[in-house]
Amino acid sequence: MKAQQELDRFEIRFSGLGGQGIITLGKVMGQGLALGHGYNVTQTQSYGPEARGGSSKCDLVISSGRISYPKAESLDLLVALSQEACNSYFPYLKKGGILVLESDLVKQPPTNQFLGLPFTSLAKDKVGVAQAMNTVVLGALSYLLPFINQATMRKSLESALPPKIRAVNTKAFNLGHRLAKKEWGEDAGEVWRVEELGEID
Amino acid sequence: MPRRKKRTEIFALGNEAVVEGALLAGCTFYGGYPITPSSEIMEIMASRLPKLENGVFIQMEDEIASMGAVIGASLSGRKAMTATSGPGFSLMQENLGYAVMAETPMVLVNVMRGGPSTGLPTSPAQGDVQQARWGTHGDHPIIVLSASNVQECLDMTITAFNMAEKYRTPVILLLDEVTSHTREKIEIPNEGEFEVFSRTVPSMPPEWYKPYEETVRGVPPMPPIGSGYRFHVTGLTHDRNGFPTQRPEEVVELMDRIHRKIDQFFYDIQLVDEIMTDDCEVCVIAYGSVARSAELAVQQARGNGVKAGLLKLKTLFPYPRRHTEKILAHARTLVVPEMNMGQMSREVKRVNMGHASVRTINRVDGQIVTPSEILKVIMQG
Amino acid sequence: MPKKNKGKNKVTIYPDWCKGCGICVEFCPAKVLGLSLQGKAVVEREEDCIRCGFCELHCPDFAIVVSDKEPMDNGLSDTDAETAPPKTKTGGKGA
Amino acid sequence: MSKITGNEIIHQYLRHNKKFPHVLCAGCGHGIVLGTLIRSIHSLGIPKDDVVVVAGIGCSGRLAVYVDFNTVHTTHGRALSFATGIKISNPKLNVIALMGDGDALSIGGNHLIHAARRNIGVTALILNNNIYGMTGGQSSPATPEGSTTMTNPYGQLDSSFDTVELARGAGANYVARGTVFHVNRLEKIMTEAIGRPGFSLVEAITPCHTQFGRKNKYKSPVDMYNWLKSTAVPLERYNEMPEDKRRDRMPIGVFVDRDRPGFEERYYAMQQNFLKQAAKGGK
Repeated sequence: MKAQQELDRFEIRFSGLGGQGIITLGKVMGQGLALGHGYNVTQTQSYGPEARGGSSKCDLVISSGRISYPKAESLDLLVALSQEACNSYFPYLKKGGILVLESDLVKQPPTNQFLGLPFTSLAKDKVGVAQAMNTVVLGALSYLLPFINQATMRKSLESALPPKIRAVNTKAFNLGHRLAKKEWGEDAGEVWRVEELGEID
Repeated sequence: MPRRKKRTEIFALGNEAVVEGALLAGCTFYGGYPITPSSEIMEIMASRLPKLENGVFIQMEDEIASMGAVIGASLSGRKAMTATSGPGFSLMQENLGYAVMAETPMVLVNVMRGGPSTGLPTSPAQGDVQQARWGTHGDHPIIVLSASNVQECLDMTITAFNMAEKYRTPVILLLDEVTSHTREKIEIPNEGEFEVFSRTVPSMPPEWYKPYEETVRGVPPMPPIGSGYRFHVTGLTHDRNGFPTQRPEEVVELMDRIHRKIDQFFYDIQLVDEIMTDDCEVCVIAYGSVARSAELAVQQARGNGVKAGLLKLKTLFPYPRRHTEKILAHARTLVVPEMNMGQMSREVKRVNMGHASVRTINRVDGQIVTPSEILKVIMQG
Repeated sequence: MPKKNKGKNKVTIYPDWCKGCGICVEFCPAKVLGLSLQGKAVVEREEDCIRCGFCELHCPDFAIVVSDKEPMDNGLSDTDAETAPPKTKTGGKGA
Repeated sequence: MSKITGNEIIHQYLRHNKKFPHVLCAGCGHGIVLGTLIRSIHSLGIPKDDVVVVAGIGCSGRLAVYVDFNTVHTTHGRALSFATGIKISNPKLNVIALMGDGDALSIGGNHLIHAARRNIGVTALILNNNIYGMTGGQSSPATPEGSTTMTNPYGQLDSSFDTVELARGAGANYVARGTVFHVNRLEKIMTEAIGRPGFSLVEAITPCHTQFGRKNKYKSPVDMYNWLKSTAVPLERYNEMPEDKRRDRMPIGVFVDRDRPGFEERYYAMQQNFLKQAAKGGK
């Protein structure tokens, strides 16, 4: 069981292509962190034509205290699901921040310090639904981020989805979590672990 | 002391919070026309209102018609609202003036985006501030509120309805794209934890009723159409009976009253948050999402040993003069960051009258003013 | 609606409301009405009124009322009364 | 006691604290339309409290102030949008939108077609005098081609709107045209229009000799009424006329008569369904 930890402005950016479910991903994760974990969270996004086929991005700011400025300025975590997104937003990654990418779609990573998984093909081949790719990412991040409790996040995910697609997404979530643990190693995300405050229920 | 019932928490968009606030305030009518970035308000209303007893949602053919329908609904006794953004707000100005003249309570939410014209549909701006104040023609009083975070979207929408009903006037709630498209955790207050004001209705026999009669508060009671009080509503300057008049003494009486009904309640209408302003030497005056950047900047400045404070405006108009004057007693610099070329800073300068130096930070590139930009100016003193 | 009960009708014109447009005068089939020198409609030949209703319906100012000739208190109509009510001579084309 | 008829009925519906005669020119047909409207409402037995007259701007807009109903004098062209808000808010009210031709067809054209499409239960009463009268005689969308106005000193170049066809195409439930010369017919269609569900439209041809007639060889009100008398033909007769005879004649009568439920009826039916479902779910 992971412990609840004090956070002071933890900034995540999800970025990629329109249609990858990036905003839903941010929304579900934000909701899980805000309502399930009790953090203050702001989620903002880019709207408009970009959301239909162009690039898409969605920011989360997570904090134990009040969040004043709601946008992400220097990223602790950048999730890049396309080459273009990776190129545009990598400069905003904080020193010591982590880059997570879609290893099939980002062929030229700007650094060799990254964590990658072929999320799209995993969703297509192992879950059977390509659209569940964003949930695979959510599962992987729930493993990576030391302040996310897997069970709580999964519960939050399930509550946010209509019954019809719930089972598929649970499967995708678990797959992401499992593979992240396997591929990224036990101590991935260790940089963000701070002193324990108590357990998350 | 009775244990307070736990409030429901939701993770909501600013626009969603507006809907929650409106429904808590008793809104039963939404008439609108979709426009980015306010459309979610309309979409959520479209799914919620028809399922409520007595809730009415209607999509009108344009923003002009939306205002017409909202005023019509309000005259019929409903708490009514619409929401729009820049170009739509421009189209609403004509009937907004009608609502002022006919003293029709209503709430107009304008989610500001980059302008002029179609401008930047998906980017934030604060360029409609002076339009909200002076957009409709003729001298008129108006109440303009704003919100800087999602919880405030809910709270200020309730406040907007209360003020509209209390003062029989249209109330504009100015949001910006950042605030309305941010998702945050908010608490939905339980019934009884917030004020809900509904307009006063006449109690005298219909034949004694004068629709625009002088009252103590300057706000005449207002019956719903069809309730037995038959009277004339017009956008023409009218006498106490509601009939058009051009007699100077009757014209001035009307103009006096519609201004006075707002002016004498400044203490109730002008809302601000004073953050570390008690001893501040540099005071940031901000509103909307920029106030969030300002708050961070002020905290950082304090950390650097600068006595900074933030006056967060929740009421933009009538401009909170007395709050500003209080700060002017000790502040030597006022910093006004805005996502426009300097619209609120005009008000600040007007009130300041040379007491302090007023520094403006203006951005019109579709980006929010960042905390570091504000901090830089604060640190310059 | 035309009721041809000639002689039993009373035509009243409110001179304050009449603007003298002349519609009633022009289109009255029985030529009951005329225009006074002040430019207002006046009743000239009430007894010829066939109560077609045209003047009343077409008066834009609601200034004409055509009604039954009210019987007098004694049960007689005013044509039967000894002293007929004073006829408004103010008007009439010839006056 | 004699039965109250004619203008005595009208007098009961006028506001006694308003100054009469009204502001309109001598011979203006608008007064006749107002009278006709009052008689229609009287014959339908609708209480004054349940009638809302929503007027636009212009000569027609000034009528609302004189009648003892709930009256709303709105902005130019927007009467139908206000009326829509009132009707959907309180469907028991009989809402009549009183508009001029410039009001309804030009600035308010969009509201007109959408009110018809939506089939909102409002009666649109368009007082067509072919001109902007109150502002001094500028041409309106109903100004006949070739006629002269202040803004068309060399003759109107564009053709005028056929209000009836416009409303039919937009989906109005009931569309009729009458003139102030043919008052009984006008009263009949107005009564029908108010009684119909959904959106109904009555175009009342009411001449303006002051602004239109003066410049177009109708010097007096009487000339204009004679023009109406000779131009208007009942629809049935008009349909039998050969094509070449139809020119310069104007059909009057009922052009569309459907009884599809109004928007408000459909809306509240939907709402009732939701509420029933919710009540069932609750049990």
